[in-house]
Amino acid sequence: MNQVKELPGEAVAAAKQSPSLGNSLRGYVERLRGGDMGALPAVLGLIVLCSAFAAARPAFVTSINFANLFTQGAAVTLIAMGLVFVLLLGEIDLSAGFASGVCAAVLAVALSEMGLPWYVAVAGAILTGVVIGVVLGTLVAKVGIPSFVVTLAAFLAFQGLVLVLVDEGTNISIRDPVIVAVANKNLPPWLGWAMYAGCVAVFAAVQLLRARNRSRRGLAAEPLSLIGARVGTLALIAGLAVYVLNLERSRNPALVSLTGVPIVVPVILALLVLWTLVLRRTAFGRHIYAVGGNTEAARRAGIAVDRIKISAFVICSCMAAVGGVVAASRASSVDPNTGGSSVLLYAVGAAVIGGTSLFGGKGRVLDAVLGGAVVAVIENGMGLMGYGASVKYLVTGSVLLLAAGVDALARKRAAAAGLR
Amino acid sequence: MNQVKELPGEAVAAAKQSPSLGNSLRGYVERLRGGDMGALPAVLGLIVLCSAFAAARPAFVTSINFANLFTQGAAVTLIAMGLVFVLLLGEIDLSAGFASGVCAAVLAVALSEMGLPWYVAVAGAILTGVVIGVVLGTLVAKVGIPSFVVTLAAFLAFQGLVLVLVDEGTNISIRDPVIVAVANKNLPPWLGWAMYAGCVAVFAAVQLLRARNRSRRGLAAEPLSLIGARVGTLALIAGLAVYVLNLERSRNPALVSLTGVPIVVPVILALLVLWTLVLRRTAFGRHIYAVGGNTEAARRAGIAVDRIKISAFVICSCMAAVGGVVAASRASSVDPNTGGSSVLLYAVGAAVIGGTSLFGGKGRVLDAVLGGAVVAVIENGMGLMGYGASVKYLVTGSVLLLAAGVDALARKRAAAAGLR
Amino acid sequence: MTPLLETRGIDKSFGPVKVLHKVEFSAYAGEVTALVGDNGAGKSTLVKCVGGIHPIDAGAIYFDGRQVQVNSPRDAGDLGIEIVYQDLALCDNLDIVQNMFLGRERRNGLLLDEAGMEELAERTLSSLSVRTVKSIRQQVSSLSGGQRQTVAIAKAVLWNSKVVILDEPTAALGVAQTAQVLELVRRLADTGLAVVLISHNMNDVFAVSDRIAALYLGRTAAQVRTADVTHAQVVELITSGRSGDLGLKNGVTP
Amino acid sequence: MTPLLETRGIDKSFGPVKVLHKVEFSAYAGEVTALVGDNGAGKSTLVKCVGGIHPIDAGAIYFDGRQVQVNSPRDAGDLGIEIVYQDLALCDNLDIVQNMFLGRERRNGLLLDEAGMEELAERTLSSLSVRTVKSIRQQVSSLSGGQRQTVAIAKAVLWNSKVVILDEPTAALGVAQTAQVLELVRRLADTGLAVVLISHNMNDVFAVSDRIAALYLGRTAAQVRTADVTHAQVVELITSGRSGDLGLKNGVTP
Amino acid sequence: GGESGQTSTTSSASAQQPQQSQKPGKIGVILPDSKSSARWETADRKYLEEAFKAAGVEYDIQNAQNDKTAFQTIADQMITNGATVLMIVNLDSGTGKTVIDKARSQGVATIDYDRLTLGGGAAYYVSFDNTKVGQLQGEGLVKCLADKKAAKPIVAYLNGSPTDNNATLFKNGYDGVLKPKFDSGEYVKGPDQSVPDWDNAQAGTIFEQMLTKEPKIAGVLAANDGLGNAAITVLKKNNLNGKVPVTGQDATVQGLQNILAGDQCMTVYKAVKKEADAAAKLAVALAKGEKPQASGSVKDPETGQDVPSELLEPQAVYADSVKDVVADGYVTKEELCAGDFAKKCTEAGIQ
Ligand SMILES: Nc1ncnc2c1ncn2[C@@H]1O[C@H](COP(=O)(O)OP(=O)(O)OP(=O)(O)O)[C@@H](O)[C@H]1O
Ligand SMILES: Nc1ncnc2c1ncn2[C@@H]1O[C@H](COP(=O)(O)OP(=O)(O)OP(=O)(O)O)[C@@H](O)[C@H]1O
Ligand SMILES: [Mg+2]
Ligand SMILES: [Mg+2]
Repeated sequence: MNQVKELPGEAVAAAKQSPSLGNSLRGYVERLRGGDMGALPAVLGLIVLCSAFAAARPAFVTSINFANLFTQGAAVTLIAMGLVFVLLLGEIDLSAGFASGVCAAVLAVALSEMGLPWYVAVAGAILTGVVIGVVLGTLVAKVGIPSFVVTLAAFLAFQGLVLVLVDEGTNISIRDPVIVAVANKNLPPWLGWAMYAGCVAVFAAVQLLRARNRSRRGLAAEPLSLIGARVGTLALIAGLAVYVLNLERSRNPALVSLTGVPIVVPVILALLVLWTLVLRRTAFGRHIYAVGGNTEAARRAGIAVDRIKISAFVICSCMAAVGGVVAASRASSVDPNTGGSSVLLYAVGAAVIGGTSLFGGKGRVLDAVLGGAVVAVIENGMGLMGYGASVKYLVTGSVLLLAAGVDALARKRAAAAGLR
Repeated sequence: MNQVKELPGEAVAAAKQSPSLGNSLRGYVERLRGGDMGALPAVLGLIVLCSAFAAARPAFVTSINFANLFTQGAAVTLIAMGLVFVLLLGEIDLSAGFASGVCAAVLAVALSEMGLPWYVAVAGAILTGVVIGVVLGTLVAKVGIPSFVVTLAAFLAFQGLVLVLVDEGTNISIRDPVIVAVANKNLPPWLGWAMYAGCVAVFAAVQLLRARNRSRRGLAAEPLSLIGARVGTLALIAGLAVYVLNLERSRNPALVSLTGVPIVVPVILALLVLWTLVLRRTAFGRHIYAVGGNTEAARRAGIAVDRIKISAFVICSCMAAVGGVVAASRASSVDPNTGGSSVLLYAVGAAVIGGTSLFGGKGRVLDAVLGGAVVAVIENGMGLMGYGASVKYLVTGSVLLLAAGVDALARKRAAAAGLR
Repeated sequence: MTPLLETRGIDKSFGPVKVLHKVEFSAYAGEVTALVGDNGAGKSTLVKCVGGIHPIDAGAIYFDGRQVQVNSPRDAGDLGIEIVYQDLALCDNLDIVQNMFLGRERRNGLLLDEAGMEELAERTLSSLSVRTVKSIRQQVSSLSGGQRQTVAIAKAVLWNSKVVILDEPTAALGVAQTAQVLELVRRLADTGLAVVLISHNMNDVFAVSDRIAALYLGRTAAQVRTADVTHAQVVELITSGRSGDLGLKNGVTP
Repeated sequence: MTPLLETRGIDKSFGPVKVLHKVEFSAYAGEVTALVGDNGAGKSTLVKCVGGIHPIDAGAIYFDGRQVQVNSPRDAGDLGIEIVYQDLALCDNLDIVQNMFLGRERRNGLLLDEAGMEELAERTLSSLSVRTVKSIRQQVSSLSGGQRQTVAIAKAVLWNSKVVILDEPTAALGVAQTAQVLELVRRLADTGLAVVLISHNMNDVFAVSDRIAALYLGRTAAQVRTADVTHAQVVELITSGRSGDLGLKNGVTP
Repeated sequence: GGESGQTSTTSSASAQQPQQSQKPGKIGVILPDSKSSARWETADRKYLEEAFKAAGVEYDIQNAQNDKTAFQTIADQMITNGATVLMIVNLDSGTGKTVIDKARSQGVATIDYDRLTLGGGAAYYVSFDNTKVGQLQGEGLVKCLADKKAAKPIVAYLNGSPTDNNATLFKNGYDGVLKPKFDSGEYVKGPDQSVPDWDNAQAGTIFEQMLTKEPKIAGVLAANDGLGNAAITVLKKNNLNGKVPVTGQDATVQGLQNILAGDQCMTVYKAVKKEADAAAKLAVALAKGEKPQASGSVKDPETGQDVPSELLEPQAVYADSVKDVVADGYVTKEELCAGDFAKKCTEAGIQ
């Protein structure tokens, strides 16, 4: 009766020892069941969507459609990536769509009316984005007008600005081969493979170095087997994608050969990696999360909240500029509708569907890409269904709800398991 | 040195005694300086706007323009009033604009195609609003999809629904005299005065009764002089408005006489009073604020959070239906654009300009009316300026920013004084 | 004597982390039961399980001898369980009176009886010797730490409940206010309620409690009568899970 | 001896409510100064004024004999003033390590030195005897009340500061953790820092402080050496603003 | 009812009096939007302003930006501002009628510009025939397909905005030409979709998906030049540009350039200046209190009444007639023949 046994301190102990692969996998499943779903719900929604469309229209799973998906979703995804920064702060940018229109118009005017070389024109467009971001950010952070109102005003003003730039409604063609190539041309197949190899190698190296560094300091590090599994999965999926995109997808191979990874894909990937690094691995990114999570705590920690806010708006507008350039490239023209109609709602929707919170403090750039994929798949699939205007709207709405519903139910199940 | 004096306990004491008029006024000024600005910033913004337009265009201050203002801003204001409920919860309803379109289309179909009497048609439109609200609310509260995504999907689906209802793009004329009168006709001048007298009397009676009740229970009550001042101010302003609206404003009085308070004015007033009562004086309203301020605290207090959320969406969609009826009346027709274009953004903007927070917990129905007035004044004033398309967008954006900036700076000054 | 409130074998995990292991706990009518334990022992989690905020993974809750399902704070309220949570849970955008009556507003027909609520709130608060609150129509966001805590306590004792659970109610209170709250706790128990008091202050615990339950790393270390143990023994139970004959043996309560 | 931190005649109002009246307060290097007062006396408000969170209406703040302007928390940090606020102010969406280094992240070139920060955080936390934290990569939203408080304290003592102000740091802490924090407070003062400790617990105050400053209804009631007063005198100062010769006379400190 | 009421403002001033003897009234013009087509802001506004300035009358031209509420607000404001003649391009007949009724009740004369307000009873109607525009597009596509000698070609429709009544009229026009050919099996009907808001970016995606689903599309009926250009961009990507004929409308610089490049088969040119001049003439006369005479009339299908009208003919433009548009001054040689297009312009005989 008096024999006291040592109490199990498993949890504490487990955190200390370097976990094995089995352990880690078990941990992952537990985390999933525990509610830390990461990207899984969005991916689930995406899979359900794709299966539905594939079942309805076999053309959906052709390699040409796969390639189309990327170019169709690129602009919205890029804008959504920038919006993540603003949303992380709990702010909103309603003007991102028309900001992309303004930047695209600047690009078009520089290219087609002033005859400047493409790199100057692109620089001009991005610079316009910076200026827009500084103005919006200052009004929100320094003057203290709610971002909804500032960007609603900008939403109106930028429509006027686009109209001024494109001369009250004319449609400016873009014929610069470099710009047009961005959204309409592909990488040569060998370059696709080379990039693939480079990316996988760098990813593996970074993972290994980090684990080495941590275990050298005696901190819990991931086991080699887990890193191997992760790198392997990435290599497999990416390899498959590159392979499919490198297949001949021309309707008429004799006439024209259409192969290779669309140029927008490495553009999106590079920006995804860049912004993910910024958010996850720099002090600036940390501060963005802090301001979004608890502005007062961030201020008390000595963070220059105003500067963080302005920077986020600058990043958002810059990404809008990039999105505008891609949109202009894809349409090979700029008109007063560029960046208008549904672009903004789709972009914010993409970020939110991916899991970014409108209240700030929660979200990742990857979310925007996943959400952008959902939006692109819906638009792409609906295009294949060939419905009339009214039915198309109705079905698009329902499909969006379906994808979001799968996601919400997955999260809800997890939340019921304990975490919220 | 040993003579200890009683310490001043003024503040506590002051709250106990019934304050005099002078006291109350001083308290109000202190409160203002202390940051509790109430409606003042929005009113300030409004005054600045009106002065600017009046200076630029004398026609702005004619009685016909004053009457126009009400009918022009009515629909957006009504939708904004409903949105306040959803915004108070920290949710958003992007579909409110098109929901009003759907309800208007139901009205039009019932009236013009099915030939039903106007009250049945209006009931049908409102019922449609209820159904929409229940569906949206359930998806948000029970399934747990973020409201942004649910209502974005609804935004798309409702566009389709309107198209179906109006038969793919035709537009349905409304010729029912009662419905058309709502936004296009005026009360007879005597009725305007009668309503005026009634309102002032009821207001005074309520104020007096409350003060009597409170002082009977020994609680701090407002002094008669303050109540008198308040009732007097209301009577003066409202009297002036009724007087101006009862002036002849026809351009051609021989041809047609145009006098009286527009019918939408009592409609808006009645709904303003109703919803203010609901928010301020019922348990339901209290719970709306609680859920918006701290959902977890509300849940722990035993409030049925889901039911509150669904109800808020129902109210929002019902008000959208009312707004849709007014819009249909004003246009005497319904087409696929009803409730589209800028209606939603203006409505949310109206609520936010008035001081409603997008994060929930803060806002009043009166805010929506004040914000709606700002939006209406801007639109009305810009219409008098006669700018070209692009300049108009630019100036509208800037003017909106100006109005919001006055408001923000007023609040900021107050916040610097201590309260936040 | 059946306990008024009893938990049997409650397990609770947050994702991969198991926080409560087969927790046994009872509170009796007319008595003050102190629940003690180290930081992170699981006291607040246990209370939240009883309050219907966290669903439990295993085990059962008994109320007055009957097994009950507590799936939401509403259920707990309907049973007559009133809780002051450690994280207070007040609505910052509402004023003191509004917070105190939240979820149980007094009405006059359809409308709220504001005057009645204000009167009652004022009376309750002054009995807790809060002298520095300027106005009970102040938003709770502008209150000091101790004032907030007093409002939360006042809110919980306003109702006719059968069980009152207070999670570290005096943590932020001043000397006089603490004395007042401890007196209130004793008074509530004496009127026949079951009162559960969570506290890190051993003096307070020994001053008012009839029984002491100790948690150690999510396990019930002991449930004893206050009269049967000493100060030092309880501290030992808290910090190491056992003390002589008392406490955990082989991970189970003897 | 010049005080390291001194406030002279600070006034502060929130709108119509005046919370601080000409408050005088000094803290000396190498000493622990206890700041006591009833709930709502204005202790936290005073600290927030010193920390640059609230602008002051009148009066001045002196640091090391020079008058300084503290307009933002950044300014306070630059002076070497580190504060643990009563309302903790942690970012719930960040984990423990991220919170501890917030605003002063360690870098490796452009990128964050995560491993370095994790190591240091672990060491600091374990010195505060927090044994139940499962992982220091846990989000602070999932921490217990005491664990949160420990994180906030650990965050403040991690830096090379000259003044450390702790607003009721042990309110939510267990017995062992409280002892650890009091020991830490003493240690900090002994290394030459000026430490300000706000607490309602007289035992703690008398255990570690060298001086005691008492606030009463927003006024400085007294500033005395701990050795010169008794327990009872301090309680009297807190509850009524005076005690014999000590305390407020005609509303001013003698 | 078309003429009733309008002239009641004429008062005693007789139509024959010299223009300067009495201060003429003010003319308000409401344009529909600036996004579906560039013409409203770049052409109509310019030509109307020129005409009004030449006549020395006060005027106020505004754009409703495809927003019905704004449309009504602007009308209110113009009347408030003292307009005596209101010239509107309605967004739909319902709002148009409300505006016209309100104007008439205040003694303001109205002109339907470009679009007839059904049941509205405006005093005059000046327009191109929108169904005719669609008809020209249909005929153009038939001609181009014949030139390509396509057998049983699949024809895709890229219609205008589903919420724009004009898009419906255009569609009626080209359906009238093409439907018999589908029915007879000469052509095959391909995908048929509307483009929300005439948005070119969405048009690109929509057409890309049409092509994915139906790779053998051999002709595209795009409702205007912008939509045409969106289709051409996608065709280019598949190296099908020039092989699949695409139609257009509005004779924009972009469309004309696409025609010169051989990527677009035709566009429809509407001599906006003629339309604007005709309308301005009527408006100026009304403002001066005269009662002008219209050359023809159109029957309002809803009321069955004749509305006095000036109707102008749209004109189909092919590669060989691009020069006519330049000669008309609708686009300048500088804009059209910039850069690479200089050579093509010379080939097309553009001076
Ligand atoms: N939502 C959650 N997710 C994960 N872990 C949690 C969560 N809530 C609590 N925990 C963990 O459960 C353990 C017990 O927490 P609890 O709040 O019950 O402690 P406590 O006994 O109340 O401590 P204290 O005296 O500090 O208030 C802690 O280790 C805490 O980190
Ligand atoms: N933002 C504010 N607006 C209005 N009043 C405030 C505000 N902040 C604090 N007060 C008031 O100022 C007084 C002092 O508050 P403070 O938080 O400084 O008290 P404290 O001494 O820290 O009390 P405690 O021991 O309870 O923490 C209180 O009466 C409080 O209600
Ligand atoms: Mg606890
Ligand atoms: Mg305090």
